[in-house]
Amino acid sequence: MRISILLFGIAKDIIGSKNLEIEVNEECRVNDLKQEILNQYPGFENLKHLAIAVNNEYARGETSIKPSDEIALIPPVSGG
Amino acid sequence: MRISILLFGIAKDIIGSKNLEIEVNEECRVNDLKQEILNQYPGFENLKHLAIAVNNEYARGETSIKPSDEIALIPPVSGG
Amino acid sequence: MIEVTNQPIDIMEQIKKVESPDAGGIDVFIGTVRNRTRQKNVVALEFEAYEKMAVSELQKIIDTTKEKWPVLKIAVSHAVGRKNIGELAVVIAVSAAHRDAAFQACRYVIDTLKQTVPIWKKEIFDDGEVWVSAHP
Amino acid sequence: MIEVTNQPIDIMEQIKKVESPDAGGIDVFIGTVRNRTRQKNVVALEFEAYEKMAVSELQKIIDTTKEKWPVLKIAVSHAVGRKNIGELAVVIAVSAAHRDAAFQACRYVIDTLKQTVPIWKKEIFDDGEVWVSAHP
Repeated sequence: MRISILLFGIAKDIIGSKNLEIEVNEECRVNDLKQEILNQYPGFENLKHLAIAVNNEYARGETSIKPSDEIALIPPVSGG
Repeated sequence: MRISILLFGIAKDIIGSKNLEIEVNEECRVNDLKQEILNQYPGFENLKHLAIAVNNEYARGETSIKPSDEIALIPPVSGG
Repeated sequence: MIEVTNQPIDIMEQIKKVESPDAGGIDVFIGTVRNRTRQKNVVALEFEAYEKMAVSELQKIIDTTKEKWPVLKIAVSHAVGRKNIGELAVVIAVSAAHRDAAFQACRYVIDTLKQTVPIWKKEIFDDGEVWVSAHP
Repeated sequence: MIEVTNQPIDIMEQIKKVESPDAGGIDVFIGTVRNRTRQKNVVALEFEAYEKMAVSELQKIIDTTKEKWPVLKIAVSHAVGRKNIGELAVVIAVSAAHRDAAFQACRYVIDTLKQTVPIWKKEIFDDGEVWVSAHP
């Protein structure tokens, strides 16, 4: 299935776009998605850490993903 | 010698005036003055504590007092 | 009581949001853009937010803070966009009956905001730019 | 940077006094008149100060605070006279490069002010008045 991912901060710079479209297996969990992104974009390996948000919440690795979910990459935050 | 003392807060209420004129011995220290005030105005015995300022500084008991000093009674403070 | 805004933050507006006749103290934290960081001159900061999630994470922080301390009201305003030296990045205002709760809660909000709220800060120098905290 | 005033305190004026391009954070404490104390309804507070000594004691607190924490600027404004519910009793603003120093220093200033600065507060109730902290 095809997943659309929102990008912010350095994630946007690494991929060079505000959105990423990525093809994953039907039974895709957050950890699988993260691994697929790291495989395709090794630049993320250099980050301190990388979280994934599903529907505006930090998601655990075992969370299942549906194409209708709003998914975002959350590189290390630095507000304030 | 005659000493003039500035009064604030509850000290003003106890004595009923913004100033107190009091007669003390020539060799008067802060502790002597405080004792004289407590003798004449037993209302002060009920306070949590009573400090004396000499020339805008908290004074120690052994500090000598001159008539030209600016002296004030400092009942428990409660600013803020 | 939460705002993520590309307009200049109005400090008094945030303070007025938390005023209360029950309040004995209000603690306000104001984050301002500093001219130096790690021995380098900063020209400006650029803030980017995942706004919907930033608002919901801020709401979680406010809820947790109110469970932890007896506070009355909490207001948070965070800037997005380019901010020059001296401009405001964030304002947090907390009112409480007693000052201890106001201080502790305000400190907790800013500390937790920096850890969990999806907002990113790019430092702009004369000779380049850096996303803060991105790399180890 | 010290003021003991019978005029309404202007919060923004105090904050502007401590702004600095070197500041990353400003902590502001605002003491407001609360409607209740020890289960009684307060109508107003009346503040009285030994002004010259209050200013010099505040200056000592500011000097000590600057020795203890790396802060940039400190402003203190304390009200005298009658203040109604919600009005301002005191505003303390502290700027620092980093927020930890700003929070700790601001807290220290208000805590020490309450212990040493010759200012007295009378609580005015419907049925009487009390000088706060006077008695054990």
